[in-house]
Amino acid sequence: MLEALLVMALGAVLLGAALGYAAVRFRVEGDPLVEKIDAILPQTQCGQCGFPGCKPYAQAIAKGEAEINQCPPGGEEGIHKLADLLGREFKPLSAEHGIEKPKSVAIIDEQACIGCTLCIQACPVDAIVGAAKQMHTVVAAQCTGCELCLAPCPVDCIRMEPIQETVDSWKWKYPVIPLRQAA
Amino acid sequence: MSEPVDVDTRDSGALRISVRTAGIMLAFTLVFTALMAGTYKATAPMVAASALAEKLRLIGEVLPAGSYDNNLMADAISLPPTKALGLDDESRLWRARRNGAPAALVLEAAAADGYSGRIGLIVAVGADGRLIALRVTSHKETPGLGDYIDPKKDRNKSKPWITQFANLGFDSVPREKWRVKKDGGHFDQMTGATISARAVTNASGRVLAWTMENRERLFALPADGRYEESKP
Amino acid sequence: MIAKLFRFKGGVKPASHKDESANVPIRVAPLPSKLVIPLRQSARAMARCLVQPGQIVLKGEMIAAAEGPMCTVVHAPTSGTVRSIEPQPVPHPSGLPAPSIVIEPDGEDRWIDRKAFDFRSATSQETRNYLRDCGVVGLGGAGFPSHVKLGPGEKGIETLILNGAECEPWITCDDRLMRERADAILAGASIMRHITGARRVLVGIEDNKPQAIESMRAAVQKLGEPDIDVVAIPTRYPAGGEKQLIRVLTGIEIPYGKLGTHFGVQCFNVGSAAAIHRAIAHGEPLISRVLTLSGNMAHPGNFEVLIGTPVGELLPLAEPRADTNRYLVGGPMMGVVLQSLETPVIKGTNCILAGSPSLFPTPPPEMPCIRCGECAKVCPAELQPFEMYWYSRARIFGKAQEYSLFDCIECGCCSYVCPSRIPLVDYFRFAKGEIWAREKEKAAADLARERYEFRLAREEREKAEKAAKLAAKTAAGREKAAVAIAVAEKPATTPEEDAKKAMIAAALERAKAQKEQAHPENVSDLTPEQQAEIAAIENRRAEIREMAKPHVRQDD
Amino acid sequence: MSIYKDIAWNGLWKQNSILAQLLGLCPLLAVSSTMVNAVSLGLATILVMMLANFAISALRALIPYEIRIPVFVLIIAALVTVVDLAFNAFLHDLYLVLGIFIPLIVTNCIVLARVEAFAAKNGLRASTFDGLMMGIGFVWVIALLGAVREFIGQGTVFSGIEMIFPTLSGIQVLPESYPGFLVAILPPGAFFVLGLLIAGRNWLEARANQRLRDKRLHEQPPPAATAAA
Amino acid sequence: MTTYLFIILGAVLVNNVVFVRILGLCPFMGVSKKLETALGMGAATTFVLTMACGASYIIDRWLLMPNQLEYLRTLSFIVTIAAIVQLTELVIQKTSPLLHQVLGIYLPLITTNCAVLGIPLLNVALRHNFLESLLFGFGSALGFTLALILFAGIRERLEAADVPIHFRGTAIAMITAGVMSLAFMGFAGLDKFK
Amino acid sequence: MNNSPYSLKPASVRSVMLRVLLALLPGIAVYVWFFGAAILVQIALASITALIAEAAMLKLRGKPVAMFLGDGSALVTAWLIALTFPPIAPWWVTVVGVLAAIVIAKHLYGGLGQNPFNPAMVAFALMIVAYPQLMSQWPAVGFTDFAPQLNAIFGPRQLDAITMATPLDALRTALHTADARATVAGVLGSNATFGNIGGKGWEWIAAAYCLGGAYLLQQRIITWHLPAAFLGALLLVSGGFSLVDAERFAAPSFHIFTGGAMLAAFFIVTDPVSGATTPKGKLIFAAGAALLTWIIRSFGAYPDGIAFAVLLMNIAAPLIDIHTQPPVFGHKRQDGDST
Ligand SMILES: Cc1cc2nc3c(=O)[nH]c(=O)nc-3n(C[C@H](O)[C@H](O)[C@H](O)COP(=O)(O)O)c2cc1C
Ligand SMILES: Cc1cc2nc3c(=O)[nH]c(=O)nc-3n(C[C@H](O)[C@H](O)[C@H](O)COP(=O)(O)O)c2cc1C
Ligand SMILES: Cc1cc2nc3c(=O)[nH]c(=O)nc-3n(C[C@H](O)[C@H](O)[C@H](O)COP(=O)(O)O)c2cc1C
Ligand SMILES: Cc1cc2nc3c(=O)[nH]c(=O)nc-3n(C[C@H](O)[C@H](O)[C@H](O)CO)c2cc1C
Ligand code: SF4
Ligand code: SF4
Ligand code: SF4
Ligand code: SF4
Ligand code: FES
Repeated sequence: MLEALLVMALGAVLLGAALGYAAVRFRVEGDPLVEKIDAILPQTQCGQCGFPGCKPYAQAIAKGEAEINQCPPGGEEGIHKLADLLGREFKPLSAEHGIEKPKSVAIIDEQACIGCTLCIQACPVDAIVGAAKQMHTVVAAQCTGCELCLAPCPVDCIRMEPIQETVDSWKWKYPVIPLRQAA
Repeated sequence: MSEPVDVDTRDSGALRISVRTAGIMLAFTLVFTALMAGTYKATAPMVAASALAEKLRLIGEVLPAGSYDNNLMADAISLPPTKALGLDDESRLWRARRNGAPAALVLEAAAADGYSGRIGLIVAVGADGRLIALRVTSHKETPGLGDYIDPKKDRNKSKPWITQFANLGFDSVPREKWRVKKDGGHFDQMTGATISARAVTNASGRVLAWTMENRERLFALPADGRYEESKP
Repeated sequence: MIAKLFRFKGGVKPASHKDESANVPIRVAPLPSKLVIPLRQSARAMARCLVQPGQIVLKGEMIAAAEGPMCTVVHAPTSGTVRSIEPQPVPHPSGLPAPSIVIEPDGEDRWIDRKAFDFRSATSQETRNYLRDCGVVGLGGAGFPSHVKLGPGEKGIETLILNGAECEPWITCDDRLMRERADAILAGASIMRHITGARRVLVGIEDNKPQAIESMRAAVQKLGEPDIDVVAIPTRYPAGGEKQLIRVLTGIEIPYGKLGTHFGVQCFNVGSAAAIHRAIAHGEPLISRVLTLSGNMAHPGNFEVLIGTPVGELLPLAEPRADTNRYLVGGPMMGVVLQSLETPVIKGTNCILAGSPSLFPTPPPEMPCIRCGECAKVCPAELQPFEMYWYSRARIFGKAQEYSLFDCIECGCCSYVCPSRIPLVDYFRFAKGEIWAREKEKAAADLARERYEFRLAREEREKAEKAAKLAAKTAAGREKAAVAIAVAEKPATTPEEDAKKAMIAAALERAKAQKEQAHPENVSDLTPEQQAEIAAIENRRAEIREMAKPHVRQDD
Repeated sequence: MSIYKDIAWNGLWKQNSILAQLLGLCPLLAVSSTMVNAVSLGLATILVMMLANFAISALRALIPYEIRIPVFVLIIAALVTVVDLAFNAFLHDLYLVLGIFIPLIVTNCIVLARVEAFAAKNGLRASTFDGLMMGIGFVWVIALLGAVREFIGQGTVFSGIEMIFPTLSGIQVLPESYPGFLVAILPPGAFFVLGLLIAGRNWLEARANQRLRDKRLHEQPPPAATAAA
Repeated sequence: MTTYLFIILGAVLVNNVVFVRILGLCPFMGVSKKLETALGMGAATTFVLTMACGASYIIDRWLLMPNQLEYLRTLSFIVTIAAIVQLTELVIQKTSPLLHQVLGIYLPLITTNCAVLGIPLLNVALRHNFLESLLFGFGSALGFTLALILFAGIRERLEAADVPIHFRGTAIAMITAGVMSLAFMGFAGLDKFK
Repeated sequence: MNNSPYSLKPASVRSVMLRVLLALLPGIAVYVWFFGAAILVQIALASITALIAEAAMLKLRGKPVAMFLGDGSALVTAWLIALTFPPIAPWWVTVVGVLAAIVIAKHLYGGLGQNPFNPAMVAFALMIVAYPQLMSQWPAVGFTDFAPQLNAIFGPRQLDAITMATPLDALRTALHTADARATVAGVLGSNATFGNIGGKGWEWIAAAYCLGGAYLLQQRIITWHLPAAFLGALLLVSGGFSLVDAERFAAPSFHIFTGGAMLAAFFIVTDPVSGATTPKGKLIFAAGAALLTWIIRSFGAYPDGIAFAVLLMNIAAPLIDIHTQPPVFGHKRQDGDST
């Protein structure tokens, strides 16, 4: 019994000391994971995920506090990428947080706009230009389609329009209608 | 330049933390090792007893308990590695006596030529030169094919294959007939798995022959003695 | 000099079907009732329209100007009236309309003044600019601006290759052109040689066109320039592919992402050479081309057609048969289905094929790939199409790219031989499109992130500024405070980080400056009253922002 | 109460160590050739998991982060050795069958995984309960696996039960002439049957999910986008 | 010399840890989705397992056997292994954050890779000497790595296969592992020649 | 409507598979000559089972049954299973084997073209592990009586009279178990029924398979790489060892002309779906299969190692492919400067 204690005590002291030392010596700061997750998120900044923006959501995922299927603009594709990155299982988009919609941009009805600037303040990416009491316009190329400007508009003059396909943005479609999957 | 200072604080911190973690680790280790060692001490007799019981159970399978009256465990000798028995290691041999007279020998043996390697056996040979019984203690024969040599796996529960050796000696089955039928001998085998049967049969024949030859010397050795091959 | 021929791996030999249209001389197509000229004539860029509806234009008059280095000028193919400028169907697989100028010919075909261009006394840059102004783009199919291709590139051009291979079945326009206008082609080649300073010129022609080879050889003799060789190459699709032809004639393999000029070679279609000759020698911009009408037609042949002629008006010339169910623009291996008979001929249109169910049957449904490797055997790019297909089909594009998806030239050989009838090329086009779209999305996301972070920084700064303003109520004090706060916020950092931060800060400043510049555009012509009002609103806005902030924060 | 319901549901199904987390596979596959072996090992595992969760939850405040893993492992190992010795002393036949797998409970990933993921963060009662439920989750899967393999492999159930209850004996379900299907008892069979079990779970989950979705769709029209405050 | 070769070959192929000894399955299933991660995990395990075999031999021969403390084997081995793993983890975390992130939760779980304890215990049972122990550990780890990367190669391809929906992911991976272990049964009987 | 290309070469999966079946016919004919007509019963049994299983799985998975059933791939699998199993195996052994091949090895992976393992070889390995005895009982060569064979397949088995260990099995049993004095010559030479090359009968069957293989080569359904590498590697390794110790290692001619070697060389390692696909990969794949076959034949517990060897190489095939990708056009030599 005594030998047992002695032998184990010897081991314990050695290992404990080594580990304690290593833990300090090799400490790393920062978390590159958040950046990687953020790079996958679509940066729509819409808050549908339940966080105030893409970055906070990324932080929450990295900490394991959020599921990977809460970002509707990212869609299935985004979830696949997150699952790949994090080694988690893919799961379908959580319906609680919304559904995947075609990409849209905001359009301001220029007749109705009263120039209140509320939409400017709501837009997370400064995609609306104009000045007070002036008609406002959305810079379509910068609009992420987050819909955050819709609610604040007092005269409801902003609507979302799906982005039209042109010869430039056209893509070849998936070649065949896939055969029906087994249930 | 803050670099060197930084390293310094780190190192002294590391030392402190090392000591602390080592201390905690030590504490935990002592407590749990004590717990374990205590259990070990407490169960040791029972563990030893069950190991003994296991041995006795095996022996009991080949040698009926009522057929002897001495303490088998006390009346054992050790065997050196013996080719005839297929043994590469030291082993034990137990001697059963009845009213002081030799009754039987119980020994371990092996057949090296099983289908998938070594087949371990335990054999009891009566003082009259008959094989009382034998059992397979370990084997790697193909499950479902060659493993019928182990009565636990034998599908024929009423008369397992291995029981056909019981109470046979060279007087009833001559040495040259101590083979499987396929080789022109006396013993049955399972078609499709002759090799396993052949290995066991041949090994038992060798064991029997060896014991017949050495039986007097084996019984004569003092308890805890050591048998040495008598080479001319 | 007898050129040593090289081999390219892979390739297929579909039935050639050249005889149907090759034996009739080129005829000039009649003037159509309208001309539709897409503003995008050179594959890479859209020209800027210069005319207005109702305007009268002459034949060869510039109607759209070049924008940017990749663009070429667009000309009116005949004299007439501009009817409209509106989206019209164009020969594009999407079938989507694109902005075009519609001209109603007046039937007089009045030319503008035409003047030959003295390229011998001009610098090569000037000649190339002239070609751009003549709207010369490649007639081989891709429609790449020739003036760009004639530039010196990295290493200059040592070998000039004329592509007369015409490897696609059915098409014979280059064949006829070489038989009938070999002199013009060679004159063009000689001009190109002058521009680029190429040492030698090789003309590659598939050996199933003996008359064309004959005629070109004769013309070479006549021209009498040294180091021009007409080389007969084995007939195998896609020997006319630029990379394959260069490989066969010179042994050089041009990888994906590299241009011919990296290796000192450049390849032009024979038609392009003829067009260059026409532009230089006669001062005629590129407003017509020769194209083949063939397939399920009673009288197939080649026609000189004005750019912009609606296909529907051409077809009667060759009399499609009754069971024609669709038309293809281009050959059967690489062409696209014509979506509407209104679609005009553009500079890259080399063939209109009439298809019938028996000629080009709809393939049976696709079976799974059995990895038989046929496709890999015939792939001229030496790819493993089935691996690319395997991952493209499952939308695992990264893996598809690992198998060199982008090296695929979409020649269609793999689809041609696949026993499982898999439309492999379609999968590759799909995968490429998705990858590009994803890159675009990624760029958009990065932009959005940058703008969002900029906005956060600005809000932060504005808050700081406001605080500073409260403290020191002068404009100068405000500036300083902002800087001080910005500095105080940063902990000590390495010089490297500082540099980076400085760069970012500079970028943000620039962005801000741009934004501020943009602002006045919206508000430039305002009255002082209005401006005062704006200032007031700005203040109010700042206050609202302050008020709104806690709400936002509480949300999370 | 609902936290206990959660724990139970997680252990038994949702986070089931094997079907969902794929942990603890080695003993699972190696010892499940008969149902009796499987259940015995499972019971030993439950015991260890409860003890370990209990001990670590109790001591969690004392364990520094840097050496948590060695300490956890130390505690688990000590407990396992205790169980091992106990088996050896009191259930010797079974001990012979389960062989090296009792010491290997130490490295059964679930034990450490649960200790880290749950016991190190939760209270005594919840942790012990979690150990129990995770253990039961392990047991029912391993028992099912054992039963299927034994049945396919040799047409019996409960064979070997005499090792634990000498008065009972296994049941030959299929006729004696059933030739057996040896592969089922060998390692490949273990993988195959477990693969089928997991597919079965996927099927059940997918069905439940579909139902939930249908219900959601009926209940509330498309969820409105969360607007700014 | 040849005995050493046979030890390694035997451990890699004939008695492959994963397919024949059925050890180390959790990381085998968990870290085999991608070839890269599989390789990383294999390398880490190889390092740890070889070290563990060496360390456990020393502990066993110098500390436990002389003092008749065999019953402490499991305890002392596993604690040592845990410490080795944690040291490795800390070092990797510092030197190669990418690898660390990729190996994620599985690095600490090397401790609970049964093989890491099972192989040292087998070393004791097989009465290997120091060199043999090291080689056996190394060979077993190679066998593990081999199994892992072969499996990952197949899984990467399977990712794109039209597998029936309920079998996607782990279910078909299990079945694949089953066929693989069936294939490795072909080596049965070869260990006679060790 | 489809996209380009619009004209396609006439070819189909069905015609490929039918030609493979055609190529098997000579081998089957010779087989019947030496071992009796039982094999025809087995082929029929396997084919029917395969088609039923295939149809059922297609239906379950919601695929168009008629289109896929006609592709003939299930028949190729079925025939190969029948040809590799003993002709007098009980009917249920064949049926279970085919079911395992079609259901587990093929359709669980997504059906035609997606299976990473050779279905026929999965069936063989599974059944020989499960029923080693039934799977190694072959009728004696020349014993072609139909009635007892049929009885063996469908009825109560009375086999001793008609079975005989195959040359491989006999060799393995003698060399690697009891008898330390056994030699190759002793085993193969002592038994009058074993021919001089691969065992009487076996060598002719092998030759007929070789003929079928030549047809496949001529039809460009298989490339030379696989058979050449397989036979070449088998020749080399067995030749080398039998030179060193002819008493314990059989001659290369024996290895090539016995068991399933020739069938494997032309019909099994050539399975395009589960094998390596690059030219270099094919060489490695087939040579590896040959090497493993020889190792398992010479040292392993199972009499013929082809199924295991092929499965083992199937496992390695994805990695082999990844590491033997041929260079892409333009990325060969000159490409030092970028990407
Ligand atoms: C990163 C990634 C993204 C994917 N995205 C999609 C997707 O957006 N839509 C989809 O149907 N399948 C997607 N897949 C593929 C699916 O997992 C699955 O393989 C595919 O849907 C099967 O297609 P099938 O139903 O035509 O057989 C994706 C796979 C990966 C790895
Ligand atoms: C995979 C396999 C495993 C075998 N296992 C055994 C076995 O464990 N024991 C045995 O005696 N024969 C076994 N055999 C059978 C032997 O190879 C040999 O055929 C048989 O022992 C000869 O017996 P017979 O003469 O009664 O047919 C096995 C055969 C195979 C193919
Ligand atoms: C598969 C394939 C086949 C082609 N065949 C021809 C051809 O037969 N003749 C031709 O002039 N261009 C052909 N091209 C286009 C050439 O690659 C190249 O774009 C053209 O010769 C460049 O000349 P241009 O700029 O004058 O058009 C083909 C391209 C591809 C991808
Ligand atoms: C040349 C050739 C060889 C084949 N060999 C096999 C084989 O060995 N085993 C098999 O199950 N199928 C074989 N097939 C059929 C087919 O590829 C197989 O059913 C697929 O593996 C099923 O996806 C072969 C097909 C061809 C064309
Ligand atoms: S839902 Fe997606 S896009 Fe919207 S804020 Fe969250 S992460 Fe960003
Ligand atoms: S304009 Fe509206 S929809 Fe577009 S980004 Fe700004 S707030 Fe979002
Ligand atoms: S030709 Fe078709 S079936 Fe053959 S490998 Fe290529 S894609 Fe697959
Ligand atoms: S289309 Fe692409 S992949 Fe197919 S043969 Fe042509 S180059 Fe190769
Ligand atoms: S139980 Fe063995 S590795 Fe997890």
